[in-house]
Amino acid sequence: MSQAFDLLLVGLLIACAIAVIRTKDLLGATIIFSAYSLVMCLIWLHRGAPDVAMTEAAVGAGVTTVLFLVTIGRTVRRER
Amino acid sequence: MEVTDIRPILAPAISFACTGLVFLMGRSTFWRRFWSLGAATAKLVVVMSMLPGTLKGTVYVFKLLDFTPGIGLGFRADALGMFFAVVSSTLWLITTIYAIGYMKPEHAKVRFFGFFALCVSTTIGIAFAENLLTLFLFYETLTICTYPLVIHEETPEAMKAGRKYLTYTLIGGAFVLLGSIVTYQMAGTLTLSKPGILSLSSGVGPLTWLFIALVAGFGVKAAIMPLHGWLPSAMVAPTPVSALLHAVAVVKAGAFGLLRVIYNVYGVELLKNLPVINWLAYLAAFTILAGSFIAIYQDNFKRRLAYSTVSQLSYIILGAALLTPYGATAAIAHIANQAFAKITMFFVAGSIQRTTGKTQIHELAGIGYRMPFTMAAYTVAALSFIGVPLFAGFVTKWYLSLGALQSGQWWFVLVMVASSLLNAAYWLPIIYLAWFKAPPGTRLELHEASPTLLLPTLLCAVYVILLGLTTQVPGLPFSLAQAAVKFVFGM
Amino acid sequence: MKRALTAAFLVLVSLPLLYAMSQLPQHGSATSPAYTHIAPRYLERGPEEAGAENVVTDVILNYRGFDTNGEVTVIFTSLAAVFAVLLAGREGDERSASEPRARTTPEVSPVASFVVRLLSPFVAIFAVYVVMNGHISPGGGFQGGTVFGALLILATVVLGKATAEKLQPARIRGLLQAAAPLTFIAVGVAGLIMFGDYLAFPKAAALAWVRTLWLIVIEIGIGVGGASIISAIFWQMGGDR
Amino acid sequence: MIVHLWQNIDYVASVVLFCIGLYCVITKNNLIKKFIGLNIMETSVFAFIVALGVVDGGDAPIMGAGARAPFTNPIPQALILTGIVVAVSTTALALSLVIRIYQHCGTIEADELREME
Amino acid sequence: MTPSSLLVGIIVVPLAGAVLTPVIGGKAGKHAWTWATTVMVATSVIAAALVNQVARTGPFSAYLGGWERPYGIELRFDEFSASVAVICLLGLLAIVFSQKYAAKELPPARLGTYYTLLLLNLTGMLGFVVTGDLFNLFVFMEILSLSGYALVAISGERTAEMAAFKYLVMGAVSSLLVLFAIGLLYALTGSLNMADISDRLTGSAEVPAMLALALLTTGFMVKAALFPLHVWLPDAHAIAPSPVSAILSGLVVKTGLLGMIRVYQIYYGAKVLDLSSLNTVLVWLGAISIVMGAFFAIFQEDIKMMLAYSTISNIGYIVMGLGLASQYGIIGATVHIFNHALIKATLFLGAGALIYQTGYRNLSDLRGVGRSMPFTTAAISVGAISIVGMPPTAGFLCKWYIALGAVQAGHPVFGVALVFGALFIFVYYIRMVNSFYFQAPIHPEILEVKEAPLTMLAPVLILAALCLAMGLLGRIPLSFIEPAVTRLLGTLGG
Repeated sequence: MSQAFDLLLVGLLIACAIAVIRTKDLLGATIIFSAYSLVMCLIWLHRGAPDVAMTEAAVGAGVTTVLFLVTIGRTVRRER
Repeated sequence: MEVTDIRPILAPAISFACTGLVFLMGRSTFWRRFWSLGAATAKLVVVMSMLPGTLKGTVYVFKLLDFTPGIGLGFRADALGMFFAVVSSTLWLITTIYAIGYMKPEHAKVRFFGFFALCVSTTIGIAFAENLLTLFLFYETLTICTYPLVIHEETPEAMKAGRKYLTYTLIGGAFVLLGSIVTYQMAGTLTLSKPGILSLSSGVGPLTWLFIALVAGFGVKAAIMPLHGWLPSAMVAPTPVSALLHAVAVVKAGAFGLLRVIYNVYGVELLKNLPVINWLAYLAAFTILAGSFIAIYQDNFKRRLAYSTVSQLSYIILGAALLTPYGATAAIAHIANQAFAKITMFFVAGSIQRTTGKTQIHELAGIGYRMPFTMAAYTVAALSFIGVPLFAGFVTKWYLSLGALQSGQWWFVLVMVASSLLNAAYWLPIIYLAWFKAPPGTRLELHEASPTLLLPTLLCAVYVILLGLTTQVPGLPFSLAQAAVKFVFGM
Repeated sequence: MKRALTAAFLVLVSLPLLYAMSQLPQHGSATSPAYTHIAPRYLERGPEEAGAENVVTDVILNYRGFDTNGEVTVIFTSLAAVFAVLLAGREGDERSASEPRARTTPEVSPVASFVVRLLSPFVAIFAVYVVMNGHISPGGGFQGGTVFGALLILATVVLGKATAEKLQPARIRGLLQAAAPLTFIAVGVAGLIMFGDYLAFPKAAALAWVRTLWLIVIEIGIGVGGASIISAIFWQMGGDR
Repeated sequence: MIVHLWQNIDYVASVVLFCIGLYCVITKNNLIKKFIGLNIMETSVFAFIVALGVVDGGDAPIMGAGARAPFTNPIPQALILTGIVVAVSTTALALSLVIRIYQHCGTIEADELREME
Repeated sequence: MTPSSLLVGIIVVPLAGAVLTPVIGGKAGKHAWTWATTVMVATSVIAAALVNQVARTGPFSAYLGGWERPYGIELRFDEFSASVAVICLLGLLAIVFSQKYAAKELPPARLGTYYTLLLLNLTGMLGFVVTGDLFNLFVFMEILSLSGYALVAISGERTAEMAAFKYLVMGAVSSLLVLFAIGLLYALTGSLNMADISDRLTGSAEVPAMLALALLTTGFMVKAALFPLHVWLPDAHAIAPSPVSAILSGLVVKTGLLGMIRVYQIYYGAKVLDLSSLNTVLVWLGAISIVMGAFFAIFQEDIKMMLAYSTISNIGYIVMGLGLASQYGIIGATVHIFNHALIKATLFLGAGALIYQTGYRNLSDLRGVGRSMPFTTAAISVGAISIVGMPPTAGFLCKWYIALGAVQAGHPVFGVALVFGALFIFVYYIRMVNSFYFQAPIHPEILEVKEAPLTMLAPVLILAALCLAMGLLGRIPLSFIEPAVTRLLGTLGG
């Protein structure tokens, strides 16, 4: 059961990663990347690393995403 | 007998200090001249003061500091080194006087005299180098500090000559460096010693290749064909520089380096078993003849001198490559003989150029009437080169022939004879032109060079005669050469 | 073409990587060197000798405190770096001035504004909780600081920069931003003077409360520094417009 | 080997993510996208290191009432806490540069920037 | 002061200085220069004491937090760490040099940040060379890299920012490779202390150890800009402000090499792998670097661009020396790490002084500047002679040792490559010297330019004097480093 859950999460993670690089819309890519971070956060929580998970949620999914959003706001939204 | 003494380092240090003083105070003509002449005199005194001891067999040593664990910056005045030092410090003084006269109308005099002194400093450093690394150090420094002298004119032609000069000599330096590295790896030391650094090594292959590398390295400056290409083009430099380059510092540094390689790195005994030394002798013989041939076809006075230098330097190499005492005597003595004769020639060429503006040989018709003293000096030098007895050049040829016979390679005597003929073929026409071919229709007035140019010229000519007349007077280079030979061959 | 080549290259690279991974100790094994060498001591003796029940906190603030000292320096560096890149450059001045400022302050709905105002105290309390309880539960200075920084960012977006900046008086802003490294240095030097080693905590069993206190002091320092730096980076990058 | 890797699914995932990230960094033209790729690489390495500390059935290494062994290894977690902060610091600087480059050049596509040079 | 507290001080003092710079520096960094100088003077004193200590007693450690090896973080000061002396010296001189330079060339608002970042960068390097813990090494590497990227971009020029971004992307990837390798080594040994890893790596699985080695090498070689991983370097080093170029070229790229030495210490000691194939690769890449760097430098008009390419060449020397794995080779390489720092700093600071005074940076524009700025150009010439490896300057002994190392290792052909590579380098330095002294100026006003102000001239002259002194007194660093190299190779087991 646990193995299956692991697999599901890992599969989701890789799917997110591929989706991020395939999305031409930078805003969308950033949001998916944020989701990717949250999945990663779940995996770590599941692996008994709540400290790392919390940091990843706050920093990876939070601050990093905000910084990307700010940058996209000040530059361009679409990738050519 | 080795004695620790400060004088071997004092001699190069004096010229080095002179460089600094010239750069600092050289804007004033007086101080520039004062320091140049003062340092030259002081150095001559220091070097000469060691002479009696050296003749008695004393070796003055001074260890300055260790560069690396095991290899130091050391100075050692043995007979061979002293010989080179005496010649170059004598000629520095004479050339300085000449240069003061010659350079009057030139630009950038501070730079000129500064680097001039630096060159001489490094030359003495080469003469007194205690080990191969110190030798290399000064050898490379010499390359660098002659560069500003070669390109003194700053014309495109001069810059091109400077590039060529650097290309040749730096590649040569690289070979010397490689050779030093391999030598150190093979012998564990670089201290120049009597039986030779490598005398205990064996293995013909590496020794041969190493020898080729070292000969190529020093041979560039000694202008062995085919490594001579830089020398004729470096003629664009002002005449005192050409004189310094071709008579004293640069080319002789190469030749001296080769002597060190043959006598102190390999040692005579070891080389006798290496066939490659014979090839060096053949190459030298070829250079003697080929250099002379080319010289015949040069119309520019200084270029003819340059090719003559190429040819003459190989006398030294040939003498050393014979590996016999007589050959060695000839080789060492020729350092002085060629130096004094060639510098006389350059002084003459420079004086003519400064006084009349003429640089080509065909323009020299009747010059003997206008500048009789100068041309008299020229005649003395030319006769010396041709090898007429009573002149310095004869001594070399005589001993070289003896050396050739001593080693059983009699055909080198034929080379000597052929060389004399060739020398005659390119020196005598000038004498003829100068004295016997006054151009018709022009009145020739006496118009001699200024005293600062004439005096050194005549002084050198006197030396040429002196060197040819007397071979046994203590204190003159020849006796020193014999002392060096005794030392090298353990006689 | 470039993509195909890159992909092929990466597949090639990944094979040895995977092979090497297969040679590593089994994932999750309790007998791997990683689990049997240093970690046991931390797990067994951490809470008592290092001062926190959360062993991760023990490691980051005590056993390997110097790493964290470096870590807070990294984020301070990042702040300085962002300043170095974005502070008014010479010819950049007119450029940024001429940028349309119209879109800078979008209309914020009153609902959002109200929600933020309402939530702020709770978020702040949560942040403080995370900081203060880092030694017994997951979380700690940096996580709490980030949460607080997020609050500031939120406040900036919804209520404007002026409101948010009130929390960081200009006079001491420099000190606030440097709070984390400075706290570390202070504690470290105190340890050096009192116990002979930089970042040394008291070792005696009776002084357990001092150990815990020092941990909390460091956590607060990291929290304050983290929050100030994150909000400052956000402002500097122009998130306030 | 395949079976072994199957059991070490975390390691495999890290390698795959690492390659995806690197692919993004190399091939993507947009500077922001490049940097998202770099972030994916970073998290993949973090995932790998965190996976090193995992113990089967392990619990979070927080002692106190009710905690029971085995605990996961705290060291990799501590390292990754630092790593995450480093990553966000790098990202902040990179994005600042992107903003400035856009202000100067009006584009953030690598090939167009190269043409401007 | 005990040795261990000095060891802590060498990191903490500049760190405290750096974080306090924005506070003490005042508005627009008015006092930042004074403060940064003071901090670096203090740090230099500590560095001198440390080097003195290691010379007297050999390597020593500080255990942070009082946790003994391997439980805490260990700072380890061995002979290789003596590079702190060079770091402090160069840092101090670069900061002194910056006073006038930064005020003129940088946007005024960034002045305080500039000194903060410089100090942080130096802190990162000091930490990097004294730490004995692999992860701590990574942390300090990040401090110095981040501040390095920002310093490249600080002038605010468009090109500078683009160069910084390129540098950042490559640097970040290389950091990740290093972190990955740290993870692998941790998985194999369960430790992060370098000495402990070395002990425990013996007998562990070879393939992951090899992968870790490959990742570490690649990571550090990106930082060191070894060909073909050098692409970020020329732009970044040429466009950065000159004091920063001096630090980047003189010191920051060297951290990659010092990192490589640490890797060697781990792997030679562990005897888990035969490193000869790695060494062969490094020697070849080193040789290619020498030639490629020199080749590209020849075509540069911009003086700083030329200097940047010459750094690649010199990195090639050092990597070659390390890869030769012979006593002389490693000694030569290590000492060249120090000496090249001095030489390249002389050149970059000198070039900075020229640019500051004349406003030109192309060699042809700078023609004739030797007449108006004799001291600066003389110092640059000394640096040029030194970097070519002419005796009796600092560059020569290293060349001599590395070439000797090549012969000793049984690969004389690399010695030949090295010696002739140096000639190649000469070609472009002679161009520089020619344009200073021997060519008629294109811009006549260049003859009216004044000599650089004292705060710029003094550092340049001090460095040039050191280039000469290190050539004559080369014995001192060489014999200083020798025991460390003997130990390193001794662990190799013959």
